[in-house]
Amino acid sequence: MTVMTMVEAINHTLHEEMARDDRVMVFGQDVGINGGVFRATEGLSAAFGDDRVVDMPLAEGVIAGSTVGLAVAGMVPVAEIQFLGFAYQAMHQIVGQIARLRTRSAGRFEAPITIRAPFGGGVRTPELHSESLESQFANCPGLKIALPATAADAKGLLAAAIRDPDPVLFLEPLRGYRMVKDDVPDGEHVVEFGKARTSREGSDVVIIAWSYMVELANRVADSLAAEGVSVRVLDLRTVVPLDVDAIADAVSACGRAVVVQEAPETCGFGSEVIATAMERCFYDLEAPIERVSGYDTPYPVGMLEDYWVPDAPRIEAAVRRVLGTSA
Amino acid sequence: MTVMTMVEAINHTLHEEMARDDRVMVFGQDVGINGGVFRATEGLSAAFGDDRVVDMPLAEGVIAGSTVGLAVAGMVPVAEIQFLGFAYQAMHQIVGQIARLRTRSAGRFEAPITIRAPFGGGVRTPELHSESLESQFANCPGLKIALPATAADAKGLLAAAIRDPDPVLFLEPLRGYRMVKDDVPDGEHVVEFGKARTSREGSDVVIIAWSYMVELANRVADSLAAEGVSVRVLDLRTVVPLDVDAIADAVSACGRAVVVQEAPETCGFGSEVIATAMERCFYDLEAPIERVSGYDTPYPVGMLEDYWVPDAPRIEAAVRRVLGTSA
Amino acid sequence: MVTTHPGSPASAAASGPTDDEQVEMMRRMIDANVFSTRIFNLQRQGRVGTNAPIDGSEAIAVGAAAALDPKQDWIYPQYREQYGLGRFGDELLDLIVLYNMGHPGGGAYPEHLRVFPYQISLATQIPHAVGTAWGMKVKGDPGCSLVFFGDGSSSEGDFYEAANLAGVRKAPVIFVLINNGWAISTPTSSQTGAESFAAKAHAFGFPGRRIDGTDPIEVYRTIAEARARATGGMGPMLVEAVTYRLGHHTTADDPTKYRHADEVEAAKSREPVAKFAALLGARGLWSDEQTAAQEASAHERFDGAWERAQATTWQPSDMFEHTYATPTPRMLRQRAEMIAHLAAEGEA
Amino acid sequence: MVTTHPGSPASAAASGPTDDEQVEMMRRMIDANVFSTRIFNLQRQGRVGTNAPIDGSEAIAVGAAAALDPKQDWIYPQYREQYGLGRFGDELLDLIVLYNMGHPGGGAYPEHLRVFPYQISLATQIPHAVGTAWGMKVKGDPGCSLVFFGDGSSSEGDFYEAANLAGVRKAPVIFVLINNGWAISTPTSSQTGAESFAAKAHAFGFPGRRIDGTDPIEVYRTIAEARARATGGMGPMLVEAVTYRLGHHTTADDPTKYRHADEVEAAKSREPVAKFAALLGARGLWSDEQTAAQEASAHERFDGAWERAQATTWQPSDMFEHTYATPTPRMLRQRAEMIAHLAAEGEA
Ligand SMILES: Cc1ncc(C[n+]2csc(CCOP(=O)(O)OP(=O)(O)O)c2C)c(N)n1
Ligand SMILES: Cc1ncc(C[n+]2csc(CCOP(=O)(O)OP(=O)(O)O)c2C)c(N)n1
Ligand SMILES: [Mg+2]
Ligand SMILES: [Mg+2]
Repeated sequence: MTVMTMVEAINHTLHEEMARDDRVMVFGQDVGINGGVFRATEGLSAAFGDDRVVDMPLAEGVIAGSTVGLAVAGMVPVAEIQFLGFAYQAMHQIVGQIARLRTRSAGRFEAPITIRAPFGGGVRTPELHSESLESQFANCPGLKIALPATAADAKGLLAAAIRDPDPVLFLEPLRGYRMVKDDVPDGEHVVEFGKARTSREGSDVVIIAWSYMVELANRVADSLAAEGVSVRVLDLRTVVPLDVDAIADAVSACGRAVVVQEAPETCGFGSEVIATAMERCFYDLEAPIERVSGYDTPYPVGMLEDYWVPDAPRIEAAVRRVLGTSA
Repeated sequence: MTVMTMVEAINHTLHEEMARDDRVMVFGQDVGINGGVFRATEGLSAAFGDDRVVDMPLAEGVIAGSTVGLAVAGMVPVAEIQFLGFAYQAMHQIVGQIARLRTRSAGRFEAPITIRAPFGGGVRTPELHSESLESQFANCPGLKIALPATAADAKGLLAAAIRDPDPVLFLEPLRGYRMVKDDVPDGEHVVEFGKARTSREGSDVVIIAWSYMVELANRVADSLAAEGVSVRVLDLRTVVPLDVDAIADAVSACGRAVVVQEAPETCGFGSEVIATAMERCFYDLEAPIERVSGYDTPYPVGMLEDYWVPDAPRIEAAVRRVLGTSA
Repeated sequence: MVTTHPGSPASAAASGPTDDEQVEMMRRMIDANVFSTRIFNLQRQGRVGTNAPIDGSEAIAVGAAAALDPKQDWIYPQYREQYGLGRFGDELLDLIVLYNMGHPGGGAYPEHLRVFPYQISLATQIPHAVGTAWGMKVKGDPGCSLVFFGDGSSSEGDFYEAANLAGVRKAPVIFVLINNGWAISTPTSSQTGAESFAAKAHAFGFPGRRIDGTDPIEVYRTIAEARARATGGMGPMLVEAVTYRLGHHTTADDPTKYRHADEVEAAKSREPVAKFAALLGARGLWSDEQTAAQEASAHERFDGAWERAQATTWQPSDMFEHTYATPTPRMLRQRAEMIAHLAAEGEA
Repeated sequence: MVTTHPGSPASAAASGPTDDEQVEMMRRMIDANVFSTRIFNLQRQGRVGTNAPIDGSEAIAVGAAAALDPKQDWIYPQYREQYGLGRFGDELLDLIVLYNMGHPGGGAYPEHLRVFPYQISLATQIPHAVGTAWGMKVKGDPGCSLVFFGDGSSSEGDFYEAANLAGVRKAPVIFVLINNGWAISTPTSSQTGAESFAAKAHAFGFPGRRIDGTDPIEVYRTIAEARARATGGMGPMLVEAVTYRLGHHTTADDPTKYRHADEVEAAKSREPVAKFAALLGARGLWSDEQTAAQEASAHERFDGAWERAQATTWQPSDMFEHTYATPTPRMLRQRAEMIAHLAAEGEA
């Protein structure tokens, strides 16, 4: 075990995976000598050369689109989109092509493609740098979507993503790059997709979250523990595949739930969690599940963003409402 | 009143709106002399000239992107994307730019932009011609999304879209173009956004749907009526703005509900309807709300599509399950 | 750097095709034409879905495929050229039938067939072709990739982004822009203001060449030269192959709405299959009898393919097969529900 | 069609700028430089967000704005040129301060200011500029639109798609590609294989011109000529203005990681503000004292802008103001919830 920040864990995993499999190529904007704008690809070009670590022209469409051809040629592409908001420039390739490669070729061509992108707010970035788009991609079959909440999971899920024969969107919380820091297993560490993680044990209410929102949920759980409220925190880890059983078990066990998403409320992934719970454990629910989310406005400018992104007080308030203990 | 198919109603409305307001421009691929691949723009170029009805180069990004500049110049752009699946090529403009024009300019620039696109399955089109993407756009604040189910609403909602100072995605059911046919009011007819329509009255269960799925829901309602089951059908008409009150009223009144979407199950708009009902009328629910939807696979090839798209038997089975009357 | 005259002679460096190769090209052009016509007509009978006939592009597809190495090179077609790519694997013709029926097996190209499936989302295959060429270069694999796309598709950002990347990486890729005058109802004059499509190569730093796309020999020689350049490490080439879309855009199209009969009539004199037959005939390499015989064999072959296609089984649950290597738990539930529902409805 | 030599003389047709105009340009270049430096430094103190200094692009922004008509023409900037666009409305400089603070009023450009707000999503403003030019042409409005974008941004599909459309419609638009050698850490050699960025104009059928972007007079004359063409119905022009990004990409960047100090040192001799001051000085139009005085006035003006910015009120619920003309019912609920929550937390 080594204590690492999340961005260190990502960098370390990229080094390990490139060393393990020489078909792995890393490319994107500024990933070479600059090591990525957040240093996630630091040292890769020195270690593996500029044939395998490539600074691309500034065009997300072909950064994504070329992965399909590279996969056909037998490579294992790990592409970086500098900020998830710019994945829109590549949506036709990610959703229309990458996600469908296996289907269109009736299984002949695999797409062992990983697309990494930072996302999420709280760090005063300019426009379109903070958007949380996971639910939009979750409606697009053929993609898998991983959103680590810990440095250890960043390693385990990224290794799994790169080794997965199917395309994975690997979404890294901007705010977590340096704020999230924990024990990362040394050596081989692969976390299976579709297995949620119980981040806090508890039985009165469950907070369901993913990515950086897990950190906030944990804080709420810890602070309510002092009042004798037992809050479970379920970290989904991957939203596709979704651990439907874990959601059902947690909601049934607690009878009360809050789901936290950073995206705007309407059609965020929280709605899917609620629909899933409705389907699987309606009769165990003691109160309606609450959503805590961004608002139905574009992600706002720097001075407003802390009011937009869910924070611990808003989550705590929702938990109290669900428990029926609000003031 | 004149009986029209949906595509006739759309064509008629485009003629009326272009005549009413000479700032309205219609453009896209093959919308000119060819009148659109479905004849939705038939006769417009002859009537209004090729300055206002324009065949564009084959590039969705700039078809969408130029609308922003046209709006700044004082025009009212009505752009066509030939099939909604190709809106992915323009996602960065639609979501990143058009939807945010008002926000970015603190209200100075309006985006009185309409983007029309056919979508939906059942007509044996090639790949990427049938995708239902409304939930992905619904997670993008700044857009409005209209999905008419009748020819009359096609007129009323399209007129409203073109006159709306905000950008509207106007989604036309491919299968409904000629299959949907009803009385369309002559002259001025504008349907306010955000007001759902009760397509069938009923009190035992409500089917919530939009676009062509309303047609199927009606059929189920009619056939179950013969058995004495009273099925209400609620047509959402616009998913943004969402008529939250109408959903809550219908679900509360019936106590049981089924939501039908053509998109894949995970993160379709149905999940939002369920989350909304959970929030507003959990305590009135007598059974969990069921979803009937496409499956979590890419929209399949022609021979399989009828098994993928929800049909009346699948909806009826869900209604019976929700009523607890399944065999 | 750009040759802008249609019909300009290909570089002297390119040799071939041999007489035998020319005869084979002739046969394949006829096969392509027959298969395309049969599929088109079957749509009129409601037996296959919307499809795009090859009419006018036979020489481009067949000529390009003839100049490549089916064991080393990759082809990324759009949706009109498949009929002419039999040289890369004869199974392709069977698969075309399945594909146009909307059969789930229509994309099941066998492992050795270095052809990418149909592309419906225009221009999206161009970055794919560049990716493959780039990957081959990184791995040190021999060969190149070739991508077909239309005059209309050249307006998509994907073309420019991909060609620009190819220029930077000197990837061994050949861009074959089929200028058939039309993109559905949109003429090339509404598609670009450039003096030619070949001139677009200036934007990427590699050569552009405008050639007669109705002449399979010129196509062959140009592609052979482009291939030699590409595999010799000299990078990409853009080839604008000029022809005319003689038929409907697809079965869903009515071209009389937007173009003059005169224009179509005039283009018929350059119809590639008849023109090539006449040329080879004049050189004593081909006869009308051979045309008739080849047509008959193509029809027979189509009948066989159609019969095999009818007999190729499928089931509704096939849709769950190839989304992922292993279906998600939710998909397994959906699959089970679908099967149970169909059983209850007495359909399965 | 493409002039590929930096520093080539602009066409004799272009006259101006007058001496007075040159002096005004000098002043605006100094203002731009001072404002940019002040904002950059405030980020270091944590008082404003990530921002991109203008260093090296002063002559391009100021020279282009000087050649346009602020009452008729539109400017679509990227994120580096705003500092130099004061000629279009002096409020712009105040708004730059608000914008970089992350203030909700930062985009509230007054009605008469024909400048589009900051663009962060690279190249997306290029289709906007073309749309405006096209709309002006359809309406018969006088004037043109001008769009700035970087060498990096030129790789985006949006540039090509928009320029191609502009070529077809002969829209009155001027494309100003600022080639400052770098896109963050990516040098132009990794950005394109084209012989120049100006050469990309061949792909669209309008002229491309490569000019010295450190010389405001050359910029002025080229843009004046392009404007005359555009407004005269002759269509677009692509201007590659060559300069060097002397500073950090943004406050978040460390250029020593990826480029040699020598290269930066060499480029300093072409630093546009000092170079122009020397040129005007030699012609007796400017002096060091004037530089000092202009700098002082710019600092004073910045102090005023900063003070006004501090005093410009805002509240959390501002975020609900401009999503739609009228908020949706759900947004009204969210707004009420937010206000109640903040009240409960004692924050509002
Ligand atoms: C991205 C995308 N946009 C639009 C379409 C609809 N469409 C199908 S074919 C076609 C015209 C294609 O023209 P061209 O590229 O010249 O090829 P051709 O049909 O002439 O061979 C259009 C607009 C599509 N399939 N994909
Ligand atoms: C669509 C998009 N992709 C990526 C980025 C991240 N990014 C911001 S600036 C930049 C480099 C821009 O280079 P260039 O266009 O040359 O402009 P310069 O900064 O040199 O003025 C990048 C990659 C972005 N803002 N938008
Ligand atoms: Mg064509
Ligand atoms: Mg640059």
